[in-house]
Amino acid sequence: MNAVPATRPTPAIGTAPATAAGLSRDQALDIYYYLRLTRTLEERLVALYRQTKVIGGLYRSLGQEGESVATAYALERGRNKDILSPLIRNLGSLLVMGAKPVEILRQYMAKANSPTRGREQNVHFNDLEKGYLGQISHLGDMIPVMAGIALTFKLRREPRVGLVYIGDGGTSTGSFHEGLNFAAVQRLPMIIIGEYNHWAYSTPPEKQFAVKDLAEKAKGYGIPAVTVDGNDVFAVYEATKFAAERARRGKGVHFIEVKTYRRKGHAEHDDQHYVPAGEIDRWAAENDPVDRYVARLQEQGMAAPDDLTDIDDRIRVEVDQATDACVDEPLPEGESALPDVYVDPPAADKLWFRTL
Amino acid sequence: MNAVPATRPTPAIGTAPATAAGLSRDQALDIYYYLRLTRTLEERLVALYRQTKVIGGLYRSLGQEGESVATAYALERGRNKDILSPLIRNLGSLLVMGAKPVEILRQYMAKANSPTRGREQNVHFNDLEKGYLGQISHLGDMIPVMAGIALTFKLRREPRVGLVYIGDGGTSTGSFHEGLNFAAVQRLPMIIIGEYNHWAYSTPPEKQFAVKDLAEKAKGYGIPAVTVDGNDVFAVYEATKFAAERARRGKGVHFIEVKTYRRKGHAEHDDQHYVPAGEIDRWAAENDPVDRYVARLQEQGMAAPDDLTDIDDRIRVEVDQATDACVDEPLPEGESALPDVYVDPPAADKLWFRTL
Amino acid sequence: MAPPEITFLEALRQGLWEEMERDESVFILGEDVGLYGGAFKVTDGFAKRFGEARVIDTPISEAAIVGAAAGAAHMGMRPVAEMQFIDFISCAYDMLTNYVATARYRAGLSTPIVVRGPCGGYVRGGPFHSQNPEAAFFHTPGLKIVYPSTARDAKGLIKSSIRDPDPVLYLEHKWLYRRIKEQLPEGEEVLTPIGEARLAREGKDLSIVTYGATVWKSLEAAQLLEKEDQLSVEVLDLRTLLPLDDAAIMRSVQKTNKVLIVHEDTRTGGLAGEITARINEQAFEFLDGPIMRVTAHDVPLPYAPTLEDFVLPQTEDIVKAARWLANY
Amino acid sequence: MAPPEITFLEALRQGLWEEMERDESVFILGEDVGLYGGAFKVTDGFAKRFGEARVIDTPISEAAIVGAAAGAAHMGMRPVAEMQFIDFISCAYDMLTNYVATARYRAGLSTPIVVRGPCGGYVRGGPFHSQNPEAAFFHTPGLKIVYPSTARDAKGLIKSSIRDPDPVLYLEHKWLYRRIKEQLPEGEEVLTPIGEARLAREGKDLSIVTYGATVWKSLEAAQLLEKEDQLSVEVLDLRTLLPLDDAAIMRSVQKTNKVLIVHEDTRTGGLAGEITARINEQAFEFLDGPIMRVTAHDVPLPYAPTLEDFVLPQTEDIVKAARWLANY
Ligand SMILES: Cc1ncc(C[n+]2csc(CCOP(=O)(O)OP(=O)(O)O)c2C)c(N)n1
Ligand SMILES: Cc1ncc(C[n+]2csc(CCOP(=O)(O)OP(=O)(O)O)c2C)c(N)n1
Ligand SMILES: [Mg+2]
Ligand SMILES: [Mg+2]
Repeated sequence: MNAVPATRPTPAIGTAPATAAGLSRDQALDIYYYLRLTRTLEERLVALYRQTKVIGGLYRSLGQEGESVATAYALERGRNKDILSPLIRNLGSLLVMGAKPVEILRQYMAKANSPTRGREQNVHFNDLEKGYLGQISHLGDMIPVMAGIALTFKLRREPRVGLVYIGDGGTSTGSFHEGLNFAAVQRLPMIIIGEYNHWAYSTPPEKQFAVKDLAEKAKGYGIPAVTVDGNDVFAVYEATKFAAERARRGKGVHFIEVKTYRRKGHAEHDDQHYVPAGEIDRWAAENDPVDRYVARLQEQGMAAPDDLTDIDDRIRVEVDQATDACVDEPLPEGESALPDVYVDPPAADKLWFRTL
Repeated sequence: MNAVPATRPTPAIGTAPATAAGLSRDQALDIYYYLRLTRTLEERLVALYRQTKVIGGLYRSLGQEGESVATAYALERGRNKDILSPLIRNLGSLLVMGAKPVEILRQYMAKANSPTRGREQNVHFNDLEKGYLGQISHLGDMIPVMAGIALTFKLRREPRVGLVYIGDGGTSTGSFHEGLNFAAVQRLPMIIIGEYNHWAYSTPPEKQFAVKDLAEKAKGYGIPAVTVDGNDVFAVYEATKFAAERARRGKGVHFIEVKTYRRKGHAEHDDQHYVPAGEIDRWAAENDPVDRYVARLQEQGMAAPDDLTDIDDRIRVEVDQATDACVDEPLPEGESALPDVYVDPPAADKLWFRTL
Repeated sequence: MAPPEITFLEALRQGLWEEMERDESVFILGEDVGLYGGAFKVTDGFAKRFGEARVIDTPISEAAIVGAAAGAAHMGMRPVAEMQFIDFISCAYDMLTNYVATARYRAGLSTPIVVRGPCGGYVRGGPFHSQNPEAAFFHTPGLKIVYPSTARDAKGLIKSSIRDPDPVLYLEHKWLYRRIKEQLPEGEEVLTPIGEARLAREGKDLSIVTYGATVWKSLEAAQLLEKEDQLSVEVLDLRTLLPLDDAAIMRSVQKTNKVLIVHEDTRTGGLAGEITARINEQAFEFLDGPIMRVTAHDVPLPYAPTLEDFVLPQTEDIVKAARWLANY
Repeated sequence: MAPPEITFLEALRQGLWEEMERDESVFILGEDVGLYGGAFKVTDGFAKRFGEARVIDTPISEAAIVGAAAGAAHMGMRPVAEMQFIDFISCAYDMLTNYVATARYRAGLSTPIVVRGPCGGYVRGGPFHSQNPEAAFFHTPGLKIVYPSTARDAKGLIKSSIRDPDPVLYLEHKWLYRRIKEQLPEGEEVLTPIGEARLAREGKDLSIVTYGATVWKSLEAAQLLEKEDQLSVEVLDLRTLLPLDDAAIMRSVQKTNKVLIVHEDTRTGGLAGEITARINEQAFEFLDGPIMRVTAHDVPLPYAPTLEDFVLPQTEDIVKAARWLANY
């Protein structure tokens, strides 16, 4: 039998490895900055949502910030380095790759100045030079697309890596299967982050698949997989770093399952009545990725409380400024809906009844 | 780790288990009949193809008759018993389930009297009472459809089983993934036969997936799997029997990989120039499922040479008679293309220019 | 006492419920349809009443949902498959057009499934939560497509769809879900025949042929035109898109001699083309002016309210277009 | 010496080959396109010349093929994805309509991919090896669709499609592959502009608007009508289906005042509807008769020759329809 070896042991949830993953103090604080920024920015979005300034739905990553930030932080960033494709709950990944809070706010409020000029929502936007490619709503589709990006790295012999997220629910899609299998056969420099956050909307894992761990799915593709404690920032960082280096050396696709928990509903409107009583509180009290990270930093003497409150303060100012900068900006002009369907013709026809 | 146990050992190709799988002498001869009928009928089709009597392509199962016949034979047959869905190379399965040679001939020649009245080709036809559901060309689609049939068995608490075939190539489709995962989660009474016949058109397994055995794919779905020597009729029969009984007892989906070899091209026009020299001859000489079956029957004293030649003769007559019965039958009337798109309206409009 | 007004959504829910009560072979499958009751709560309470075996939460696998429904339908079941948003039906496009729709024709298989889901815009859903998929499936012999615009038809058509011996795509506009209310008769079974259009408003100067949310926008326009322009505008609600009710369309054209086709879907390749062709073929001599279209612009539907409003047809657009055509 | 005649298929092959030579970023992916050279041998010899890295045999995964092409295109590559038969593009319907076609509009992404494959009937392929998928994708802003009918355009359009900055669906009719032959100029680059129809035959009594295999059947009909009825029939080969060349269509209508639209695809929801609507909107006053359609019947395409011949439009049908319209 050709079993796929798990290249790293599976830590039990809540037990962090003993090292600080080779991160410098600056880096460790940098990570803290992104964790806190993600959470603060989302809290701001909630406030704006309640003021009906957010258009459409609001999707939270509360409790999952750790895996988003850590996976992105393990990549090479900068102009034309690694590329990732975030899902709605990977706001943290996007921020790490260099997306600006004001861009996120504009996207959620559909401002004319938003990266997509009001055409698409929330994290559905790109900057391929900085290294992120927004998703479309159809789950699974980004796996083949990222395979195409990683294929380009391989064809051009560039030492770059593509990273793509998929939810526990998203792994049920045909696109996930086709894209991952193609990437595995081609031994592409690609990392899949399987986010086991216990829910797909209201659907629990046992109604989504018949294996216990997402990592088991990797066995059908002949690629190595590892299950890590997704709320342990260091563990996720290390696993991703390992997978990225492996991919960069031409060793192919790596699957990383992060066990975490979606503490908010699917979107803000979801009252989570289907969640067993106490489960959310337990995760919040015992297994919050930011709390755990802070505890680790302090344990290891990598940050004094002051360092962290300084960062918190900086972030508050930053988010305030970002909000002030865009909250009163206009929505796009209606007619700006017409251009750029194609390069040529440059704009869709304005229909006859609008010219009467 | 939640590894899926292989419920049966993997025999090396060419080594058959020692038992005769609990088959009676009559059953053993019955199986021989279907093996030989499949091969003879296909040879007749080749002759008709060369006479340009076959419309469109001709797809052979030469070298794979064993697994088709054995898997079907392990099911419960008769009115409203088990149901299977054959692929183009499962002519043998169809015959076992009760499809008549003359029906196959008519299908291939697109006769008015064919089961699909000339609307569809080769094995693309059904008799759900007898227990077979023809495929459509789009690979993978029959997996979810069979899941729906098995779901019905489960909902109605009927002790019936659905069996569906998929090629080594077909496992790469999104539909395969979605259907199998759904069936696994629902613990449906379903068997998947994964046909590892070394080719998907011209594509070898190593370009199709990055695992060695198809059975490894089952691990991602949390279902048991076994790899059997697909050219050993007894082994395939036993494995299917085991899986069917397990499914009937409510234990869910079972995946059976049959290792075999497609000795002819994808279709008759394919010259197989991509096949390594000698490979086909080697399989023909050393590992023909019919030859091996005959040897086993004789070894075990289950058949005298006369028994077999009697059957061969009977089949020759049968196939001759079937051919004579239909070869000169008319094609369907053009206008018979219109009815039965829906129940209501009963026929598509005849277009205006045809009434001028 | 008069029966209470119920919403479009509640009417749909009732129809589904009644069919589940009536016929044991009816069952529901889809994402989050069970305990959660569906993203829009169409199946709220169903799992409790009918059990999880008949209200099946599936993995996120639209092709499997439609394919499994087909398999069950072959065996005599009457599955109702929910797409969480109809936009995701694109993932089952192959299964629905190639497998399901052709099954009777190519192989004599009975496949009475209903695939239903929330569609349509005007709700700031962006490009992937606002689609109108009818054009993509309109080109599929073997499939039926219904698209109710009233609460009565929401109920009447879901019931007829479930009973229909062939596969039906049932489109429910989410802008209508809670906006449209109606009293439905009590103690009488509401069934809307598939294949029959509904004369939503009689008129004699001009016909508006439409369906879905734009029925309401067309009715609004008609009222306004009556008041401001003394124009008598007829509004035909197609209700069934496939097969089209040619007779009803031609009756209206022969009466008013001018036709405006209104749909929310984009212009190019939208249903208005086919309807235009049919009128042109069957009633050319009755036309006193070109058949004109009011549709969405040919772009993916953008997210910002200003953009969405610009792209989608509005009541005012219908008014202006009708005026132009009346003066032709 | 005159250049030799080459087939439609060979012209396509040459076009692909030249673009692979010209531009390193062009690569091919699909099922059996490598060593085997593709089911119809369009890429025969390519793997040998350009290497397996640029001629990639993929698993049977149409969504992955199109999705991976898109990802590579974002990075500056120019992928050409082959569907073994175009019928299997239905498995990539979501990826192509939702991901690829909207990419520029929604997110400013450049996605210059070509998806190509053998389409069309008249070859006894049955319901799943004969499809014409244009109608399903015609309703997709952001996608272009080309459909050559001559060897020259087979070459000219594949080259233009590869160079186009937007995604192009390139449809090649397998009935034309080896049936159509033409001399192509040597030493001159053959490029057919996307978006321009071709006047395949000039005439003044009646216009036939068509594309693909039925261009040839229409030309045959036109000849016959000239000979037997002294009718002067114009034949317009659309070549690009999306975006449509409205100007060329209207020019022809304004000249002949009568239009027959011919396509191999089924009637309902086929492209003829949209073309009819456009003519009706833009040239209503020029019409001396209804715009009529010659199309396939509204059924899945059956397999038996007698059935296929009945269902698909034939030269004789075009002749009869044109006669009827000329006498209108
Ligand atoms: C193909 C497809 N089907 C259905 C949906 C609707 N939908 C949006 S999010 C969601 C649940 C996703 O769950 P998961 O993948 O676990 O991600 P999570 O929300 O937990 O981050 C569903 C069903 C979709 N977006 N795409
Ligand atoms: C979705 C889909 N894509 C492509 C094809 C074209 N095709 C027909 S058979 C075949 C190879 C199938 O290989 P495999 O599944 O191994 O079955 P085998 O022919 O070996 O029995 C291909 C690519 C198809 N039928 N369906
Ligand atoms: Mg999840
Ligand atoms: Mg194979």
